[in-house]
Amino acid sequence: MAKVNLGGIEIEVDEDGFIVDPSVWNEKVAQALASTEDVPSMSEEHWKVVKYLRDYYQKYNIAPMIRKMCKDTQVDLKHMYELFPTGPAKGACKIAGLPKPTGCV
Amino acid sequence: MAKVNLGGIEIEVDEDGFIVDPSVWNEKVAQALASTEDVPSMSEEHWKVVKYLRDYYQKYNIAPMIRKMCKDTQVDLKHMYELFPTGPAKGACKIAGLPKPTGCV
Amino acid sequence: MESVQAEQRRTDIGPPQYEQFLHPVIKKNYGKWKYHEIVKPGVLVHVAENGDKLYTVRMGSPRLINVDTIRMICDLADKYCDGYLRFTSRHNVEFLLSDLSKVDPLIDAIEANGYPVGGTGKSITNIVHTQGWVHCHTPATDASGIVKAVMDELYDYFKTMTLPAKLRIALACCLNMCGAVHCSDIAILGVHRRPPKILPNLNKLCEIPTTVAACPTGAIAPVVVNGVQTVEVNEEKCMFCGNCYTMCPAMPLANSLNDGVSIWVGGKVSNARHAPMFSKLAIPYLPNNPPRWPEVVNAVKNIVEVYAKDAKKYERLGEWIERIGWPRFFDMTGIEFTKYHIDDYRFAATTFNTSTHFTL
Amino acid sequence: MESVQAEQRRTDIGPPQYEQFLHPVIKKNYGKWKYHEIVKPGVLVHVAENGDKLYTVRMGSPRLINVDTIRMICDLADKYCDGYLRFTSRHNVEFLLSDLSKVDPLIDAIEANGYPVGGTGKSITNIVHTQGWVHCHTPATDASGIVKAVMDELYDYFKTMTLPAKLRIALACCLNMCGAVHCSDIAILGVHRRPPKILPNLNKLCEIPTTVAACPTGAIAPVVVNGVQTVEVNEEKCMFCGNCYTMCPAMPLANSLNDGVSIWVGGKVSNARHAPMFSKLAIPYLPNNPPRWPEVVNAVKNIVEVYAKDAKKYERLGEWIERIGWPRFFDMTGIEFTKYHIDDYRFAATTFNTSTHFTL
Amino acid sequence: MANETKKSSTPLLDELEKGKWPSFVKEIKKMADKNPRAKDLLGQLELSYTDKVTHWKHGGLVGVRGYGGGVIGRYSDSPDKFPNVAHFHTMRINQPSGWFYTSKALREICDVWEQHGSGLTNMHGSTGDLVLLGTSTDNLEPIFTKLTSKGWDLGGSGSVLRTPSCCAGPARCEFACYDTLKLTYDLTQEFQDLLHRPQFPYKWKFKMSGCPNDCVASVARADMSIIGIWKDDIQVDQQAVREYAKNGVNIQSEICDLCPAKCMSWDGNDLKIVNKWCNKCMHCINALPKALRPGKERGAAILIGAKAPILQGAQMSSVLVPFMKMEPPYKELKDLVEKIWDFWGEYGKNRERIGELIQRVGMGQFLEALELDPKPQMVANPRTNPFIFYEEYFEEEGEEK
Amino acid sequence: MANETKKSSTPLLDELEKGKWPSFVKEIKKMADKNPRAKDLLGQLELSYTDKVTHWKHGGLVGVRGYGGGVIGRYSDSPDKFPNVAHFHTMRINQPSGWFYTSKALREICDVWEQHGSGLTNMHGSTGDLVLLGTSTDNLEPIFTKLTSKGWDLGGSGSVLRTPSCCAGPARCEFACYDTLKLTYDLTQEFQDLLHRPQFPYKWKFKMSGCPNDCVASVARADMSIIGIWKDDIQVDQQAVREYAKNGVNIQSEICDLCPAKCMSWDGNDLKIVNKWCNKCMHCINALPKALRPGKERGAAILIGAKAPILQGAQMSSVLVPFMKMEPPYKELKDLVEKIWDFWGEYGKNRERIGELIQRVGMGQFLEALELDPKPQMVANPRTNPFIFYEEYFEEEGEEK
Ligand code: SRM
Ligand code: SRM
Ligand code: SRM
Ligand code: SRM
Ligand code: SF4
Ligand code: SF4
Ligand code: SF4
Ligand code: SF4
Ligand code: SF4
Ligand code: SF4
Ligand code: SF4
Ligand code: SF4
Repeated sequence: MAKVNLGGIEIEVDEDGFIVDPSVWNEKVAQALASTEDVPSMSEEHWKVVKYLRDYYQKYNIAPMIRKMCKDTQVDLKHMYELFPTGPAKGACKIAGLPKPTGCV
Repeated sequence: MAKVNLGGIEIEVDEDGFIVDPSVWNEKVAQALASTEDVPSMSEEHWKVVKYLRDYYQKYNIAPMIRKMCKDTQVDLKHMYELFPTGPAKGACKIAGLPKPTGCV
Repeated sequence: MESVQAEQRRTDIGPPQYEQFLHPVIKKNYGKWKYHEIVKPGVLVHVAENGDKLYTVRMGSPRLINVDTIRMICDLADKYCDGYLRFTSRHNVEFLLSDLSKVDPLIDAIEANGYPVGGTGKSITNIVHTQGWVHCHTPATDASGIVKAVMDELYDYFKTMTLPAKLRIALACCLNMCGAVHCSDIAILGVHRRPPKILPNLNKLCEIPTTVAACPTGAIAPVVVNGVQTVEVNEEKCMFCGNCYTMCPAMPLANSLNDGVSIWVGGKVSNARHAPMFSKLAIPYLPNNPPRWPEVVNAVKNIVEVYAKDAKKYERLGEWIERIGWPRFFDMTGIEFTKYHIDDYRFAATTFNTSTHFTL
Repeated sequence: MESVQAEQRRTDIGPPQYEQFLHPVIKKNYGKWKYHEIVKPGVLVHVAENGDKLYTVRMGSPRLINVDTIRMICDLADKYCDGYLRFTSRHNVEFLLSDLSKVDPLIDAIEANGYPVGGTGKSITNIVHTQGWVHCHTPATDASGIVKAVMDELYDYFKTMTLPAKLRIALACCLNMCGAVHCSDIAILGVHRRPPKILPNLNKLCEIPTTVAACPTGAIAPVVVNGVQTVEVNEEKCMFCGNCYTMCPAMPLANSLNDGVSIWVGGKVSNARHAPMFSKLAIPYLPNNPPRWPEVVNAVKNIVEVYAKDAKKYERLGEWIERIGWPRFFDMTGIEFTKYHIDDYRFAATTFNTSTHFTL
Repeated sequence: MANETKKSSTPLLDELEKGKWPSFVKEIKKMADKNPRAKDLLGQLELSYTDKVTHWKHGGLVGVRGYGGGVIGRYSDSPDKFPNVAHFHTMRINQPSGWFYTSKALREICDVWEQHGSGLTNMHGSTGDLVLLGTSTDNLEPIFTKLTSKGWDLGGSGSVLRTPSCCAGPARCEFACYDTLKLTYDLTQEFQDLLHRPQFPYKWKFKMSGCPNDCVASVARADMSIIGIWKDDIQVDQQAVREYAKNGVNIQSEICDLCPAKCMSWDGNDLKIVNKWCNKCMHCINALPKALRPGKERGAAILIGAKAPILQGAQMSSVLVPFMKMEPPYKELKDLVEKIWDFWGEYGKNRERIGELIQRVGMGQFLEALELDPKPQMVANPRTNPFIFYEEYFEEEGEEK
Repeated sequence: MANETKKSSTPLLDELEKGKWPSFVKEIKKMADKNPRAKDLLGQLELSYTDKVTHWKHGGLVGVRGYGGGVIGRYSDSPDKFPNVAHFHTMRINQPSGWFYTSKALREICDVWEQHGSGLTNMHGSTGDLVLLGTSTDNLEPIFTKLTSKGWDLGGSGSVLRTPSCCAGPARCEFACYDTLKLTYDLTQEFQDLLHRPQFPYKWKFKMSGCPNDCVASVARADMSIIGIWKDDIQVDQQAVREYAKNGVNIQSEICDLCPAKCMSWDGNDLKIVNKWCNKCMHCINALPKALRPGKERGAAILIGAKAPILQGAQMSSVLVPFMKMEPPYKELKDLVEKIWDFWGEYGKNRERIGELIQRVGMGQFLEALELDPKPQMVANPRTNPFIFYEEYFEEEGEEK
């Protein structure tokens, strides 16, 4: 796996650009990841979603289902794609430093 | 339910002669119950079985299956019926002060 | 009272050897029967390879009979059958005789005593049933009473052989289903419809782990209430099977307002033509309406009559439904199809219709 | 590289409206077809109510085709069909034309390019299949390779219509079963046979709760090893479905020694005569033997040939087996019946033989 | 008021004296005149008819000395109102094979029962026992002693071998493919101890039917159903077939068309059967008993596992041994049965029928434990799901495990 | 040594160039000559043929901007050996209804793909998409932009509405009972957002077949299978039936005897159908297309829940609505579908298909939630177990709860 410079540190990422070790995540890393996902700058709303994802993951060890995520963050899906043009799974989860979503593709 | 005198105390029993409140059981009660079940006197072997039943019940809250009971006490079924002519369920469990076995009759 | 002790106490002798009870013609031709014919309703003749004949006269019985009735039957057997008789797997009486000339007098004598002769061939024979309020502790309905009311109504079907095929009815008074209720052309099944109550002395009467394990849907959980061990029932999960009560007297279900009867159809046991089949739900609930359960009687009669009119020769009830399809069965009988008919238990998915094979 | 940005970026436009792709004769007779006939293997004619005719020439395709082949097909379509063509639900190509005189030249041109014409009526048409080693991450076998080897052997059945009925073969390279493998006359299914390994970095790659929930048999439990969260697999309970790997890259199953192929028979999809049926296990395991999987090819061929010889007209493979019974199927094909054939999953009890309906 | 006739104390039950079918109420009433137990039963039953619930208390555990089964204890919940049914235990008497009796034998039972019990019976119970309905604990031993002295023994109840039962078989039926009466008697005797003294996880029922008509409904309600079948060709008397045809039987539509194996054909003269496809369903033989008979090489199919719905839904028995010769001393059968009981005793949970255990461990595992070969006859169809527990695999090094 | 011919680097795959069936190896090889991705694919595949495992890594999550699906990410596990397939993503292009194309349209796709991808395709994928096999991440946006500009859009992947597909239907088949092409197009357009942006618990597939022959295998692999049927009588042209008979079709044995409803009879002149028993199986119509046609009152049956075996065994779809008119704007259907999606969104677990959810909550509950009436057409047979969750009962006081 490749190492890339994210927010000033060399971090291992997989081919899809997901960070491999969740523990290296910090806000700077998030910001750096955001720029790879068509999110030029992280607004408050972006952070709300990203922090929600992290909290959820830390609590349950899984990423929330999308419907739940929209409900809990009060961001509807359309707007979610505006915030994260590459989508909640690829974009938001990556920025939040979660493991890459698997399964149904 | 009727009260009968078992080992000197008035004890409530059901129609089949099982004591209703397991906590009143003691060895004297057992001896008295034994005499209602064609067991004129309690030998060491009788006690072994009865105590095994009580221990098992106290541990698991259920009576053991007959096969297990024979195995654990090393008393084969034939001999069990010699010891307790009315059988392990009706005889031995009653003497041991367990709730009346239910189900499959 | 006479001295019982005088008699010898034997054990483990098993039932009497059957040969001593066999009619001489049977003994002679044991295993050598060639064919049989139904002489007329209720009368069979079995013909042996050597030409010997054995006549059987089948008498309907309420199954719950007293010793005087048994003696009456014995009298008839003595008079017409050299004392030989048997009972059938559906609780009818069969008189066995080798003399044709005695058949009709025997029938007359049976009927003079108030019992019918019939039940052979394409008829409705006796209803296999259970104890009900006469003797059991878990019934949701009575057994003998419904059987009597239904058989009164279907009496002619017992005495004739006009149906497309045999039609076998069974009744069980609770979900323990003592009988072949689950594989009957028509089954009458007692059902509870309220969750068990939990009596305060449960901890003294019941093994709690066994009680918890007894519930097929896991509705029962052990709990401690005021320091006393007991159980609680998740009513959402309870489908009133009564198995908890079987294991634990402190969880009664019987309830005069809610207990009742369900009707099932299309089961069979024989391998003739179609493999054995389970009975399927036709009517989820009819009220207990003693002494004559008119709703149940009418429901059974209606099914029998629609079947009798529409089925082809040799077609058992279940085979008929399989041909015409369930939509038409419900249509023709006027029975309502409800969500209760759709299985939601373990094998539910295997009962869904995954085809366009249906009629509209 | 040319400038991509120049082009407009549109989204959510959906597929092109189909009408623009319909042959004029189709447009004219849309919904007004009266009947069809199979002119000869691979050639259909659909006749409209007004007498208009549309010819279809069906060409076999390996499905994995390159753009030049598509262009070749387009050339043929341009030359013979005014540019109109379609693909079928089983990945064959269909040339659509209104001029009968062009049919044979078209066929010649197709075959000159190395592709066969056929697959209609009582034939073996294309094998529906999946990615295998060409593109997927979970396969237990290759897809295209086996398909090629099998179709080489069954080629004549594609080009003729000599079978009792249609025979549909499908292949899936793992238990995800991308395709109608579970309802095919003959199904070829890649199977793993070793439990997953557990890679050390599991905690970083996988959601442990999701992984645990992914196992149909509950074989996976979360554990902590040397302070690191991971999972363990109860190998007794593992039946190698691979769902854990789908969810968790750190649990690979693929194994060159143990992966292989199973064969299933008797499924169908259409409602014709018999309702749709699942495919049932015929052969639990055959080895992966690339490049030509001779064991698999022979097994399939054997089944086809026994069926072709014995079944009655219109009888699909599953209908034939239902008539002759599974004992004779195993007997006639020489396939061994093992304990693996007896279901032990959720609905197992519904698959047992509860009758004497069998042959010895 | 003066004209008021005496009011019946059982107005509801009286309704069931009406109608043509013989009345169980009459049976009870007749006995009630001379037997106080029968009288109180009537009263309590009327009460049940009034308030629509049973008035029997839960359970009851009584028996005779040395036996763990055979008696169903029963107590009234209203002993004050109905003191004569305060106890009302049932005794299950093991019926003779095929329910054949002589009047003499029956009278002896009647006499004992009239003296010591309610005088009411079930002829018979669903399992097959001759059921004596209603007596008190103190009468159990006297009844038992008297009946055994006449040659009768108790049947089963509880977690025991239940009273085996069988169809009329070779005694009265031309279709019997083995001697159901003899086998029933033999097994009952052989396993007496298991019948009287609970040592199984739950009940076990044997039912023997002489042919696939299954006149004792064994497939629906026996843990082991032993059903007579044949192996060779159906015996056909073509002349007799023609007779039937002449007498109006439509051989094509009533016989050939209904054959589930579609293996029969009729050309107006000869009835042809492709016996290798025959399902042994009995239909053609049933319909033309003068012309057709089962083959000569006879035995039985052994099916396993039927039971009522509790705990996880009803089951029918399913094929375990497609064909077994069925001749004394029935060694093959008994060996098999004992193996199964061992397995069940070892692995069965409390109140787990064998059919449930097989589902739990899987038929394949069960067969392996019994050392029986899997046979396609055992299944309606092979598995449809791909969740196969393959047992052998290669180790990385290439060695078989 | 001197005579040694050049050794192929793909000796195993070369074997698959032999034989009569068109060879996918040839397809790859031909492309390999000019396309480095195709060349490395060939190399990696040969490696898989050698060591019998895939050389694709797990997963891959790539896509185009604003979409959550439509691209399957794929990476080689041996990028050093096969750098040109280090990335090898698949793009799923939403095919036109019924897979009808013109050569012009196809050529446009080919041109884009040759430039930006491997030049290899699947025509088509099992779900129905036109599958473009193998490109790298940086090409995704360019391809997408070019294709959309030509009128093509991506298909589905992930937890979305998957690309709906349908049979030839009224375009090329006389059996079609509704317009499968139109409905497919309409639903695809209507639910674009759901197709591109995952918001379901798992995948959802629609498949439309014009008649019960089900030529898109919808019953086996669509969460909702929409199968054309008719309500009234089969249209019969007796003269045409006689023609078939004259030409050698045995109407009795090939048609009547095979009718699963046994509702047909043939007297040598007229073919009679008791339509009220007809199962709409299509057999007679299939066999005699010139003579028989579906009835005139047409629509579709809606079946629900098919899926592959993971997690709990494969399912086929089962009847949800026995008959529905199928005409634009398809309001009844769309309302139903949205209700189902709401229910599924609310109660479905992660990766739970609708068919699994229905099993979990029970069909009865599901119907109630949808406010659909239970109908006997929904079941192969009503329940056989007595474990009924009765919902209403009386309180002690006699009041309905
Ligand atoms: C006496 C009895 C056996 C016994 O040992 O007691 C018996 C006796 C005969 N049965 Fe039976 N069957 C008897 C219970 C059964 C049962 C069990 C049950 O009903 O619980 C079945 C299975 C029923 C089911 O499938 O649900 C049964 C299914 C048959 C069949 C198959 C009928 C069918 O088409 O499905 C036949 C064949 C026939 O009647 O042609 C048959 C045929 C016969 C024959 C003709 C056999 C013979 O050659 O002697 C006997 C006379 C039948 C008649 O009544 O017309 N017997 N028969 C049972 C009489 C019960 C009664 O009192 O009415
Ligand atoms: C072109 C195609 C539909 C499409 O939109 O692409 C199609 C076209 C026709 N099908 Fe089909 N079927 C097509 C896939 C199917 C499938 C799906 C599958 O195989 O995955 C089925 C269900 C198969 C199954 O049951 O497993 C299917 C089951 C039928 C049947 C029912 C046959 C049966 O007896 O079970 C008919 C009726 C018949 O052939 O008489 C039928 C009839 C037809 C007719 C005759 C309909 C018509 O009047 O035009 C068409 C020509 C059939 C032929 O090949 O002889 N079509 N047909 C598909 C061709 C696939 C191919 O390339 O070979
Ligand atoms: C008397 C009899 C009904 C009758 O009127 O004929 C009967 C009566 C009872 N059965 Fe039964 N069963 C009787 C034949 C059956 C049968 C039919 C058979 O044996 O052919 C079955 C269905 C087959 C089977 O074994 O599964 C049957 C399945 C049950 C069950 C459910 C067992 C199961 O595994 O699901 C129970 C419940 C239990 O064992 O706890 C049960 C329990 C009972 C109990 C003991 C009630 C209880 O919960 O403890 C009933 C005692 C009633 C009483 O007070 O007399 N009875 N029981 C039958 C025995 C008479 C005899 O010995 O001949
Ligand atoms: C490409 C395709 C196979 C093909 O060669 O045609 C395919 C390929 C994959 N399928 Fe599929 N499925 C494809 C049609 C199907 C079908 C058939 C259908 O749609 O008609 C099914 C069975 C029907 C169904 O939906 O249940 C199918 C059932 C699955 C499943 C099992 C789903 C289940 O509920 O059991 C998975 C596993 C998953 O979703 O995690 C799966 C997963 C996959 C994945 C994404 C692998 C994975 O585990 O993530 C495969 C990607 C392969 C690759 O690298 O390209 N694929 N998959 C088909 C899609 C092409 C297209 O869009 O046209
Ligand atoms: S069916 Fe139920 S209520 Fe009736 S006798 Fe059997 S256990 Fe008792
Ligand atoms: S009645 Fe049945 S479902 Fe209800 S709690 Fe008791 S055992 Fe469980
Ligand atoms: S069947 Fe399995 S291995 Fe094959 S393409 Fe589908 S998911 Fe991949
Ligand atoms: S392969 Fe399947 S059965 Fe085995 S552990 Fe993984 S998910 Fe469970
Ligand atoms: S089961 Fe067969 S052998 Fe026994 S009585 Fe019935 S028909 Fe005769
Ligand atoms: S016994 Fe049944 S299957 Fe065998 S030939 Fe006769 S009717 Fe056919
Ligand atoms: S499903 Fe019916 S309408 Fe559609 S192509 Fe097939 S036969 Fe024609
Ligand atoms: S469509 Fe099928 S069921 Fe209907 S009449 Fe024709 S063959 Fe019979």
